[in-house]
Amino acid sequence: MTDAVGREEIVLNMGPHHPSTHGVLRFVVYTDGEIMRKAVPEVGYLHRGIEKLAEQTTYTSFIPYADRINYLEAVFASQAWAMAVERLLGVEVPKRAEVLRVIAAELNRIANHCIALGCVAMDLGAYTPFIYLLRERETINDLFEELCGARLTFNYARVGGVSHDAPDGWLDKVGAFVARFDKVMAELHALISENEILVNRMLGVGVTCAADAVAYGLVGPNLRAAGVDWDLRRDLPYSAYPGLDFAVPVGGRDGRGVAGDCYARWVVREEEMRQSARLIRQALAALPDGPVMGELPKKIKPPKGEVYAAVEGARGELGVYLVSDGSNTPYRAKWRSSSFSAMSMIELISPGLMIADLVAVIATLDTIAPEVDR
Amino acid sequence: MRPDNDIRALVGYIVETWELSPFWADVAAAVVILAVAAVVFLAVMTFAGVLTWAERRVAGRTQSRVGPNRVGPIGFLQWVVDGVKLVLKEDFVPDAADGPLFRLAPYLVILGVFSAMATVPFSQVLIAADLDVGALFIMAITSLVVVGVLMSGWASNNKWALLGGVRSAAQIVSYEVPAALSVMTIVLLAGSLSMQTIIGQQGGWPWEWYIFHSPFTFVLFFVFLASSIAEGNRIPFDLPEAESELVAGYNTEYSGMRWAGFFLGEFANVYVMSAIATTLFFGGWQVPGVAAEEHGDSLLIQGLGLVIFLGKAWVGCFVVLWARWTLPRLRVDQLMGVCYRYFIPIAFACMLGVALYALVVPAGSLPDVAVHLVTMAMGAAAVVVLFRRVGHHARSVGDRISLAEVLQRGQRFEFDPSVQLRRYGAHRRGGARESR
Amino acid sequence: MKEIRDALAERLGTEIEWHEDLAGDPFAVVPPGKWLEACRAARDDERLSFDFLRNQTGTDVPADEVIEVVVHLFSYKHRHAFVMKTRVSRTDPVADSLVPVWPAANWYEREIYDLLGVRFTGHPDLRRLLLPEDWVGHPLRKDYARPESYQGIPTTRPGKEDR
Amino acid sequence: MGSIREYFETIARSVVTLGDGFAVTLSYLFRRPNTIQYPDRSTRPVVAMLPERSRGLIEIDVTCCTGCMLCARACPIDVIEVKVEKHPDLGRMITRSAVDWSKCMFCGLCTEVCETGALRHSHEFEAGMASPLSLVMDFIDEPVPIVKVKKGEPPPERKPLGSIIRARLPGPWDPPPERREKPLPPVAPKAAAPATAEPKDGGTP
Repeated sequence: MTDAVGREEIVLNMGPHHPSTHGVLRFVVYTDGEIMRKAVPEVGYLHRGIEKLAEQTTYTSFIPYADRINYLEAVFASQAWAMAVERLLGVEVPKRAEVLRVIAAELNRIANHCIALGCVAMDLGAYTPFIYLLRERETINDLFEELCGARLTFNYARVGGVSHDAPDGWLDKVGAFVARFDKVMAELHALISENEILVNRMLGVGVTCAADAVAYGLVGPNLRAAGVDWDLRRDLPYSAYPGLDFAVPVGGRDGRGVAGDCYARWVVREEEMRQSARLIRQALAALPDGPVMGELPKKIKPPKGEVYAAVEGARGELGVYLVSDGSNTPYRAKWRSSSFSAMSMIELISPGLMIADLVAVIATLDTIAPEVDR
Repeated sequence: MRPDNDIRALVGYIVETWELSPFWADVAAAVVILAVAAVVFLAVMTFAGVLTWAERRVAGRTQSRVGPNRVGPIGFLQWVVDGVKLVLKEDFVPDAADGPLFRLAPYLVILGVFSAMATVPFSQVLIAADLDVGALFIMAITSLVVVGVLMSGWASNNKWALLGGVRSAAQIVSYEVPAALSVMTIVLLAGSLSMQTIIGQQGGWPWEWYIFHSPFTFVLFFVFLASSIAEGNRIPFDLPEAESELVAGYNTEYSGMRWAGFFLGEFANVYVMSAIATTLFFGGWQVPGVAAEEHGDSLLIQGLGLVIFLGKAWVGCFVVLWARWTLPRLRVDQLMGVCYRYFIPIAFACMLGVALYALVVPAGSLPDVAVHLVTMAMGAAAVVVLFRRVGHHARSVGDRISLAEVLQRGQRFEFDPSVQLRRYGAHRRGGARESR
Repeated sequence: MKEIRDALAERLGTEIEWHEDLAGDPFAVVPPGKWLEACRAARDDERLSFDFLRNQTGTDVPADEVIEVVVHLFSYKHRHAFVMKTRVSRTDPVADSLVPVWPAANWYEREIYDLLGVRFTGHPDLRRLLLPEDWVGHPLRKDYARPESYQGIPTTRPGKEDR
Repeated sequence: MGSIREYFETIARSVVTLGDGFAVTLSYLFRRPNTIQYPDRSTRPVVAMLPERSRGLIEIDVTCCTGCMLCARACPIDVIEVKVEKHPDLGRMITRSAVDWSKCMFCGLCTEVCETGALRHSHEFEAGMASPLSLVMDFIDEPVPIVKVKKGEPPPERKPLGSIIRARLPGPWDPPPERREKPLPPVAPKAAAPATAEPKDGGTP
């Protein structure tokens, strides 16, 4: 649209093939020069129809698909699916399997936050932190490869337990990794977290107040950064979390800036990585002996009914609404993902931002395309 | 009149020995100028090429990876191979682009950067043109780069390129001011614009360099370094070609040899920048212990001067590369804000400081030398703190993380409270800033 | 769960169908006419205060010729959850939009419209979210036949027979 | 006055935080890089470095496959194809045992179902091919009789992991082989079996 003086508004197509849209997403950005009037996200490029596929596979053979809903949080997705089916079947999961799931989940959370923080730093111009965090992530991938054989989509949780027990020597390696982890976080913190340029790029940018966050359904680190003290692992405890204690970082409390801005999201994620390392230490100490798989009926045919099972994923609540009609294939499976609601908020946050800020907001909200489109 | 010891001396010598008629003297002058221009152009092209290899090595090593090490002894010929690849690549012109402008832009950038080498003194004799207004010439000619970048941004008819071009125009022009101020302060100290005289005024030993002349020039060096990094469009000021925001900024539509023009222009700019910094602040080709005058006769001292100059220039380049792989990128409004709120006031204050200092303290007296030594001690202290911190980081995480090694050392996995995150800005930042 | 249902029923004045005989979570069924009113009550009522729309789903049930719109609510204040459903006819599915109550419903409803074809009255900008604008049909319906090709691109993958 | 103090405080904070960042990157110059320079300069072949459970390309050891086709059913995307046909004399024979590596997602569900362990994940991963069709790996050249495993008896000895794949892997630029179902061997003529041959197998074709 042109205004009185005849100046035209630039309509920029940021994506679907753009260096800083994580995955295949497109933003139609209406700007005049740098300041943005509005950014409208266009999604659907990565829609694989996983929910339709769920209606054609059996309950166990859907787990590889669950991993691919969000390949950075594979353990959480398969854990949520397994919990849903277990609640329908009424199967009791042995304690050792629960603790192994917690260890795998927290390792996966650290790996995911490595990518999240690394991408934020890289999108704001600093390439080196991304490489250091990738080095840590490689170690975690090696640990997972020893545990279950895969490096990204693990297919580790099963209905009723986990697929493999920890190989011998693996638990010590996890302990060694976690022992070193605080020093690595201290080094990352020294390199970039308090870097004046990075902090100023994120202070007061893309602020989501607590009321907006709840109204738009933000979850996980984005919600905690907005000031709402809510974490499924502590407030609706599931799996082996009741026995473990850890602190839940909330935005705007320490450090600089306002609750809900990009820097609060960075500080919350960084602190969460350290807390995950603490959780793994306690889980390693509390790992009981025993079987790794509960008793399961020969054929998994959950009774008719529906269940909503949610897990505190790395990006927040990752839940599955599973409807079963008694046959061995699910009747309907709807996945609730955090990037979906975070992406729907971009239109609210974006007016007034600059293009460089939009890049920072997308990176700190940690939205990822497969989870939005499923 | 200073003995002119650059091309004019060379041409004069040739005309004398061969007793050329005026016409042939002009031809000889033209040939000599072209030859010297070719030599300088090739020299700086090789420096820029080696700099691309050095950047990828420094990037590799700072990121705990290896960097190019396959082509040549330690990957040293990587840039030759890259050059061949770029020549072979197809450099098409988008049909909606503004053809002539699109083709002219890289040459303007290269012209702007390489012509600055005319007055860079490699050694007491080795200088293409020892102009009396050397420093002013460099400041003027390097702003040709703005025209080239803006032209490429506009001509490629691409929204990203346009944004990149406009950003670079604002950035380079506004960072000319602090750079010019710091150069002017050094000229004030040296008393002449000619680069050879500026070096001549400084001595060989570090405390005779202008950087340690007084705390003001010490701060001024960092202002000059930062603003010339900004002029070279390098991180943390690389807004015009911000990969993560503007796809590739002004050179989005370029490919092949034209893109190589911008690429070499950028790295040659880094080299020119550190060469000028060496001349102004680090005493150029001065050999410690040898006065500037005795350089003329012996070849050895000339060679030594050249080596010292190149060494200092390469250390300057390393600092620029090192900054690229450590710092994030500023936003456009912050970029302007930092320039107007921090760099220009500091540059003015340092200039006043230097002027007052020159007024109050007579040159060469005891307090003057004391101030030099104090500034040098300040610089040395900064370096010591840096390396102590480097040692701490190197030991804390260690290098190759093989978990087996960690296991053998029997490291238990309790929570290590000693590792605390150093929170600099723990205080709240004066209430909630207005949300953007 | 029961007291939530009773509070809601009392607030709405009509009886709410309640199912807890099936496996998994019990849920309440609200007639389509009362859908927006029930959701508004769920959010504003002091005893319920469901401020977090956890999930909104559409399920196609051809057996009873109906499409269910399911809402999972959660309250951060009272820390309790609740599941509510409404059934709209399958041939001409229309339901009230919940965007005035929870802005989060905006994209959920666009996705349900896109994949199941339920039109939501009062939705600010109801258009397809995931599939291309000119896609025909709603894939998540049980009787959905996959088109052979979309704008010339075949949608079948070389199967086993020619491997 | 507060803003003057904050002005210098910002400068001081910038110098300290940026300086710390510089120290970290400089410290990496004095450390050994982490890169394993695959493929030519790694200390030992990467395939040997992989842990024991690593899920690489699928490998079917036909000498101990019982033809139960549990794996084909367990695979979510129908990537494994096993076909067993009855041969009058030689009994049930496997005529088709193939895995389409180009579509396999290495999820490991098939290996968990296989009772005799004939189908396993090898640690091989270097199967770069010119055309995806040559990624359809056929594990038999001619029909092979299935193996009968009595209850409780250990399954037959399996070949070393990855050896089958390394033996059968075509070159990346070879044309994709023509893979069709292997026809059953012709039924051996009854060699004028004496009329008194056992009348009970009346069902000879």
